[in-house]
Amino acid sequence: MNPVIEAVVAALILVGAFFLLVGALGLARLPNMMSRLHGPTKATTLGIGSLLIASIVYFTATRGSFSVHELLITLFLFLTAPVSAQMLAKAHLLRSREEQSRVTPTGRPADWATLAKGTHDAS
Amino acid sequence: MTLLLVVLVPFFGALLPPLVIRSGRNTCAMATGAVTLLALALLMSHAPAVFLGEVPKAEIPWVPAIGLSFSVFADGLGFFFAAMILTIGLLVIIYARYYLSREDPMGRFFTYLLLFQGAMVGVVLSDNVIALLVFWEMTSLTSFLLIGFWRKRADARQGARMALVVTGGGGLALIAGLLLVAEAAGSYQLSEILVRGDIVRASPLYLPALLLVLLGAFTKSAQFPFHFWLPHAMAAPTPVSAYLHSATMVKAGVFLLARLWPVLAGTDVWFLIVAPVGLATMLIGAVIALFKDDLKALLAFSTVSHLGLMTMLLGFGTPMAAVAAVFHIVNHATFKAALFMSAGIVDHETGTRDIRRLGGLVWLMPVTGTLALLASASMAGVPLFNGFLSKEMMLEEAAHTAYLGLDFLFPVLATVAALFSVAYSARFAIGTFLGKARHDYPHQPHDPPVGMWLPVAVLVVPVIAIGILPGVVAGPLVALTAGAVIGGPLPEYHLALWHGITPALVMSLAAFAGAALLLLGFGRADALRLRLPRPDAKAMFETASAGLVVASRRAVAAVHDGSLPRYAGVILATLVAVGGYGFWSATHAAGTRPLLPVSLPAATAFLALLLASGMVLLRHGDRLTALILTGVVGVIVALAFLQFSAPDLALTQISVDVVTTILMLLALNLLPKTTPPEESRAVRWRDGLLAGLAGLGVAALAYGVMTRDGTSISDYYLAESKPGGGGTNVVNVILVDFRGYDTFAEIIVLGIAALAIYALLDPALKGAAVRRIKAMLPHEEAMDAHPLLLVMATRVLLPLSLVVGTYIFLRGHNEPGGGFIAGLVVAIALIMQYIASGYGWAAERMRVDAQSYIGAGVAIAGLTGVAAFLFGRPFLTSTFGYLTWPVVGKFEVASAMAFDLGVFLTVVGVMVLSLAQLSRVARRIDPAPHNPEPMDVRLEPAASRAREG
Amino acid sequence: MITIAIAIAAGAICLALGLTLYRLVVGPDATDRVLALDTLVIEAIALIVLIGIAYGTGMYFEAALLFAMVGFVTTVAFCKFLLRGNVIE
Amino acid sequence: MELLLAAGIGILTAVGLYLVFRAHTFPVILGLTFLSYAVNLFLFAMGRLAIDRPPVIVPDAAAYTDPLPQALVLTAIVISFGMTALIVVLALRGFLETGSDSSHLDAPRGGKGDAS
Amino acid sequence: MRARLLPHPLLTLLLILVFIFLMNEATPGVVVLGIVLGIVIPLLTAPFWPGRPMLKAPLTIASYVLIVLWDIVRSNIEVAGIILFRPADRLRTRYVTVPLDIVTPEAIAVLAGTITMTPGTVSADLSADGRALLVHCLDAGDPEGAVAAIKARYESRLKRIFE
Amino acid sequence: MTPAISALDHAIILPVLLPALTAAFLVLALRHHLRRERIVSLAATGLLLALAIVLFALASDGTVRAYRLGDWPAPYGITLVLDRLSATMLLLTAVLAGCVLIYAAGGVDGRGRHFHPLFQFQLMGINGAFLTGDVFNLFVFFEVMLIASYGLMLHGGGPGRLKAGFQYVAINLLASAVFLVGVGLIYAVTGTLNMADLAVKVPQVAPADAALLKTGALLLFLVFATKAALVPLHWWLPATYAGTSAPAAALFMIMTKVGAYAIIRVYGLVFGAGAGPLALAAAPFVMPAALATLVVGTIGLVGSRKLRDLSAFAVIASMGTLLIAVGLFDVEGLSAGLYYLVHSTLAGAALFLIAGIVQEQRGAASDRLIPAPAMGGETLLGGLFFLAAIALVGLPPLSGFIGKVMILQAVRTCAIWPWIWAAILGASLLMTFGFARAGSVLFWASGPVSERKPLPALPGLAAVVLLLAAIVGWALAAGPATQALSLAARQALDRNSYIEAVLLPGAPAASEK
Ligand code: NA
Ligand code: NA
Repeated sequence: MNPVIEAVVAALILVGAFFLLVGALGLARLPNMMSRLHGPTKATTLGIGSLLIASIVYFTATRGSFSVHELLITLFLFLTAPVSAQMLAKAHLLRSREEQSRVTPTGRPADWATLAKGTHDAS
Repeated sequence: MTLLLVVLVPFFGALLPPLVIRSGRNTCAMATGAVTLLALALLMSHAPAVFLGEVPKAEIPWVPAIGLSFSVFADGLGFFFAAMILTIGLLVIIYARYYLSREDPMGRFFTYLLLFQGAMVGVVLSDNVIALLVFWEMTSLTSFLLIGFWRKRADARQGARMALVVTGGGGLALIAGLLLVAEAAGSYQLSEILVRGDIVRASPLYLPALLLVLLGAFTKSAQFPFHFWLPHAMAAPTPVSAYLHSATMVKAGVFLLARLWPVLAGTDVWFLIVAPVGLATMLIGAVIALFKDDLKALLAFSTVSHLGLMTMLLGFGTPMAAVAAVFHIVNHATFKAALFMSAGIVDHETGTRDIRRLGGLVWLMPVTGTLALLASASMAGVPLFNGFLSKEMMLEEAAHTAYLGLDFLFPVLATVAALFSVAYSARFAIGTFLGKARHDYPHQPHDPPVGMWLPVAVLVVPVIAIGILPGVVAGPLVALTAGAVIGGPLPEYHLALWHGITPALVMSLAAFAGAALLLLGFGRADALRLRLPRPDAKAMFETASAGLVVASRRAVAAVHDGSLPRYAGVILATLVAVGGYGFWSATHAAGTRPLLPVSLPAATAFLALLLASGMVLLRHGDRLTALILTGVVGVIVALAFLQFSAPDLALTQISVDVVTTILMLLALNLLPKTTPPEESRAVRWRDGLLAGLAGLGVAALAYGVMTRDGTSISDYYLAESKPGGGGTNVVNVILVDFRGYDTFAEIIVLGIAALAIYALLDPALKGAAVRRIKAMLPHEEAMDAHPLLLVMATRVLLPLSLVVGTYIFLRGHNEPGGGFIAGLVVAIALIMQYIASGYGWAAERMRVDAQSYIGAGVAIAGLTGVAAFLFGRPFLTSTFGYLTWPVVGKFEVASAMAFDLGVFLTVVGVMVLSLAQLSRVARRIDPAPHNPEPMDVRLEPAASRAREG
Repeated sequence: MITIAIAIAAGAICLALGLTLYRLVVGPDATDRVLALDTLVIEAIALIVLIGIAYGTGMYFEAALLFAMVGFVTTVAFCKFLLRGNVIE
Repeated sequence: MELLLAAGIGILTAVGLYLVFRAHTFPVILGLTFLSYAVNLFLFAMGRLAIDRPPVIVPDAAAYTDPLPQALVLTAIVISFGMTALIVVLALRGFLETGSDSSHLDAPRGGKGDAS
Repeated sequence: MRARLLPHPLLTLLLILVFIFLMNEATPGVVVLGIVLGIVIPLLTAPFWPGRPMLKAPLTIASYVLIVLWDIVRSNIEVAGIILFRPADRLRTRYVTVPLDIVTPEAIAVLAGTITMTPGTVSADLSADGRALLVHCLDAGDPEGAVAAIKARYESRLKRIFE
Repeated sequence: MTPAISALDHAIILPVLLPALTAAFLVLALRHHLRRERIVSLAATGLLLALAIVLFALASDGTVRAYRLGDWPAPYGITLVLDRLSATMLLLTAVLAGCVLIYAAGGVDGRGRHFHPLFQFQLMGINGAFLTGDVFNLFVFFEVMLIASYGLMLHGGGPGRLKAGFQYVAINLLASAVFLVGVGLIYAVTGTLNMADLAVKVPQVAPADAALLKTGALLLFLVFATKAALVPLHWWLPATYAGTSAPAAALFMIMTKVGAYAIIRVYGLVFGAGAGPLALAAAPFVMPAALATLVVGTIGLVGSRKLRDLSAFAVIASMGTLLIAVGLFDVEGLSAGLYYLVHSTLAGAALFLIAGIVQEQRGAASDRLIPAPAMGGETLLGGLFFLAAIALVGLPPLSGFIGKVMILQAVRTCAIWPWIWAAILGASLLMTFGFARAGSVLFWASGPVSERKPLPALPGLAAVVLLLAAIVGWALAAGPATQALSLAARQALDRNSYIEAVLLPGAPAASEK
């Protein structure tokens, strides 16, 4: 294999692993739930992303044909990770009075959806 | 063949009474009588041959494998007994016609009676020991029905149960005994066994066989100490008592002793057991009889006493004693049946059977009274009546018998028994029929209709005839019967009224004298008896029964306490013990397969498994946490599958875990969220220890296997997958082809699960469950049921998932994937629609309902398999080929993929249906109309306009 | 070079796994644990991709894809449970 | 590796069985889930372990792992899903009908249902 | 007619691409099958996606994607620094409210997703009327600035794309 | 490729396919029409009976027939095996199913959803278990059978049934897990799943592997023993049988027999006398456990408070008796066991159906053994109960007696025969006591018989009468029946004909001489 490509792959692998580790570190050491939520979303993006690019480059180089299916993993993660994060945030928000006291007002008559009362009774 | 009919006619005839009862009671009785008469006539047709010394036989093979054949023979003994049973049966039927009241179901009564009669005849005519056992137990069963005929009376029920348990139980012992006798003799035919007495007595099986047979005989014939059931069986209608408890059934035990006399008798053991049992029974029966105030009870214990007499005689083991026994059997049958019927008439006419309230009846009902007095004279052993003759023979035999060197024991006790016998007979006769006529009866007693007293009269005739002319009247019969019992040359004997001054005559006279004294001092004797302890057999039996029931109940309840942990614990302990035994009882050597080096990710995954499992162990009380941790375990298991080259398994595990988690969450929503800590520390340690031991065992087994090499049929799959199955993913080809039958059954398991879930949850939507669901107040919850971001993401995900599902399905035959996994992926995408946009909104948009997916899936899979029939191939035979299309190029078509499509559809249907059903229950909590919109966030009208624009 | 990178990356990811486990164990709340589980899935995907490169095979790709696709369903289901009780309503 | 997997199977088995011994339905179900993980891994291990030898026929493969246990485990996974679904529903309905999620049968003497 | 056959043309394109990516090859067979799936699946799933957002301004789409990718890389590094080196008590975590001008659900969803995927911010909730987004910032020294940046960099473009 | 097979050969798979497709059809087309469901279900069961008769006749020529699914050669594909034993079990199942279905059609089937599909699936599972010649496939069909039985067990049930059902399912899941461990070990050592192939390979096991194989064999045995309700693995049975509906309990009579059948197949054939170092691996456990089972069943029967409890314990006792015979692992014992198996299945079913009718007729008192107002048809029911009790206790003249005598004779070869005799006969005595007590309370100790009380429904009575008639017929036909079963037992224990038929399809048909 071309040493340049090899180096690129190795670098991408290391970058990916680094961000995964940082994400986990954030998860482990940040002081509250909402902050910890930031950790994994980083791991998802640059961590997995770098690894997948490494995989694309590696297989394209070794097989001689363009390997792109790894991109689909990224596609799915981009589609799903924000949902997971928001659902977790909402669950935490609902369960923690302390957290509720920290949120900023909506600036509108309606409250935040998680905390709103009677949203669907009105329908 | 007609001999077989003697047995069969009563059985088939038993169908008759209920059929003709509509035509009236007379018809019914006549039909029953006719049946008996027919049987008797058939029997009598053999009489000439029997008296000529022939032994008529007949046989229908039944179960050769166990030596059972329905075979009968009529030697002297069997013939005599059969004749007696049928004759007395006839009389009892006539008597019963008048005895039974209009309220009594006569049809049923006669059915039972004929069944009993058939069984009894079967016992005495059987040539096959197993057939004999069959009939023997049938007499117990039918007597149960007869004793309990007045089923609304507690004493009848108790008496019937007691009789059944004692005689039926004895019958069970007899089964064992006779099987051993037959084995020792090498034949199941009595006629053969009877001539092999020497072989049997020499066999090591003799003693157990003898003891078991005696147990059967003694219980049936109410011998001490099994005599207690008989009086309580008197709760039966009098015809039953007369028939069963004096004339026939109780004699079955004595019959059996006589029947097997050539085989079993003549040894010391026989004498040492049988003779004293008979003696004791004779004595105790007589003593109790004297103090009974109830006529039937008195007669019942008298019967016990006389059965003892017969048993004792047979127990002596000498031919002469056997002759005496046979003679007494004949005599007792006549006078005792007559007395029972008389007692019945008295009861019928006066409304009481209590001697203390009776007296002088001979003046009020002269015919009955006279007949009864004659019969009781015979029972007392007064000369000129047949009872005297056989009693004299008994005393004569007793006088010459020494037991264990005690030469006075038998003579003295036999005399005492005779004394009591005279005394109770006298008390019966005098107390009931003699003395002043009383006028305090509820109704003025009269002689009954002729139909009731005629049977008594018929029985009294031989009582007197034999008594006066024994040699002429009874001689041939006794000779015939005794000959059969002895099974060899008869001893020198002479049936006559006068033998000179013999020891027996002296003993007899002593008995009469003593009896006179005893009766004079009856009041004092009775007072003395009342001061002695009087065990009440019925109370004891009932107490013992209740105790048995309670003890059983406690024993069962103690272990079957409904506790799943305990059940599981015992099962696991058994598994560990038996598994451990299996391992240690066979040879084992450590494997030599080189181990794979441990990798860091594997070690980390193991650590994760350890942590998650350990935490579940400690924190399972918090159910949600336990569920999250289970999810972690699932991820690790999937990774393990990947690590060890099982991508298909990993894919399946990943997707199944998702569905399982949702399922559990749906349930947890309605279940308590925590498990209360209940068990003590000791229990937890015990469980932990047991579980740990099992875990250790399983781990050791797994390790043992993984460290050794082995060969397997899998090489064939690897070789044939492509050429034979048309696919390169061997796992998939195994699933859809090599072992497609497993898969077919497996999707049916899923289908059944869905059906069962549906059936289970349907009723949860009504009744107590609904009240409970409604009582669950909605807990603190976000009002945002369908968050916008979630809804939008799932909208994109659904089509993407379908593409991925198609992809996984299509390539499953060649690469990791396949119908299962594709089905799971699509199902999850559909379930996501339910989760995100709400059940109502999503279900409306589902084009096909889940049940149809299941049905269609199973049908496609099944029909793909059946299609092979058309080509003369077995179920599920597959085929594949390659098609070439323009542009698209060459691609493979395999029938196995059609099968896989069935799998796919079923999986989708089952997953969606199960979860949807489960969620349906929870949706009952909140009966408010559901938001028809897919999102709860209410966008401004501008948004709608923008969308339309 | 790639082999070394993979070894280092494997170490880093395992360390990440360990940190995630720490959060899983200490919680304190159910949401923290769900988040840890979610992160664990991401790390599993990373491991699978890494294994794919290490073994030079695409055989494990679908597993990673499936994790990416359905892993979030578990998270959403847990959150939905925490938010509303009923996951499907 | 073998030892690691064997130990993992053992742990899953032990935890699963321990939970099956609990007196309430939910832990029992969790225990059965653990048990089925353990058993699936066990059955899988019966084909011995191989790394990077998936049973997919490729032209230049040196060897393959045993595919048969994999197929069996796949069947077992699916069946145990069906069973789990059913027992979950059963536990739920039992709770809804009786108000107790104890796994005890109610003893005749009116026993020890839980009040939750 | 086109709307009936191709309810989401972009989706069709996406599905075809996804299928080809999945197969990891672009042989005629794969492409044909991809096209079939790209047509059939949106038709099957159309009921589940009732609105039909018409994407405009393809160039804006491209620039939006690039900006987001760049932001992801940049803020990943930033956040890595925060996680690695910043003591917990010096974090300026806070919520900010982002009032929304966009109204299409698809646009709101993309915005929320973008915010979450760019490190440092997580979109935590939406107001019940859908007109404000609650964003949690890991370290926001200037909350108003953060809101302004979101609106300027992302929302304005999304408004052009979707509305 | 093997030559094409005849239409008659396909008959071997039909006992599985017919109920499966019937069930699918019922779910798809008739799920809202109970009457039509009934008709189709009854018709299909009738057809199954005819099919079973055909197969029985087919097997009577003494040939072991193998049906190779997917046309794959054994041991690689799954093979179905029809021999005298499996044909007997199929026929018994069909007869029982017919009677039970008639009872259910009296109205029980309408008390919940999906009775008939579940019933048909249950039959599919049972028939599949009897036919398969593959140990893993046996597992799969056990699961089909079990999951259908869960559905039937809970059909239309109340709270008590649900709790009992949970335990039933939980214990069976535990057993299923052990099944997989056992099968796994056996596969790991022998490398095969086909029973004939196993019969070839087990005797050749290397000494180093024997312990693993034996452990697997014994674990598997415990699974079958659990299904057969062998003490101390019987816990699931009393509450399950007593808790479910009468027809379900009656049908379940055959489920315990599947356990016994599996023991015969696997421990008579694979680990039978010819299994070399593992010969008769399970034998040391069967006899003591069977005796314990008999004792526990009997004690439970005596202590029962309800007729259904009594019936359930009677089933346990009968399984004890049956396995005493099976535990001999010789031709005589097995023939005795098979004769008794058929008998006890029919008798137990009759008893459960009677209990069901009694429960309906007695209203509030249900089937509790306490005095209560007289029920309609008391005399008739009492008579039927009397017959069923005689049958179950094993008193003459019904087939139970013949079976017990056969067993008593067969165990004479066993060293502990006096104990076995004592147990069997002592149990009979206690059972006589228990049944007499129960019967006299239920049918005799009631208030005056009133003609106005409604009589029991006709289908229920018909089902009971049919079952009792079958028992009488079984007793009358005991001669030919025991002869046929002796051949079946001989064939079941004959490794060679089985192995040849399955593994050597080209060889001339192994006909017994
Ligand atoms: Na596959
Ligand atoms: Na095939």
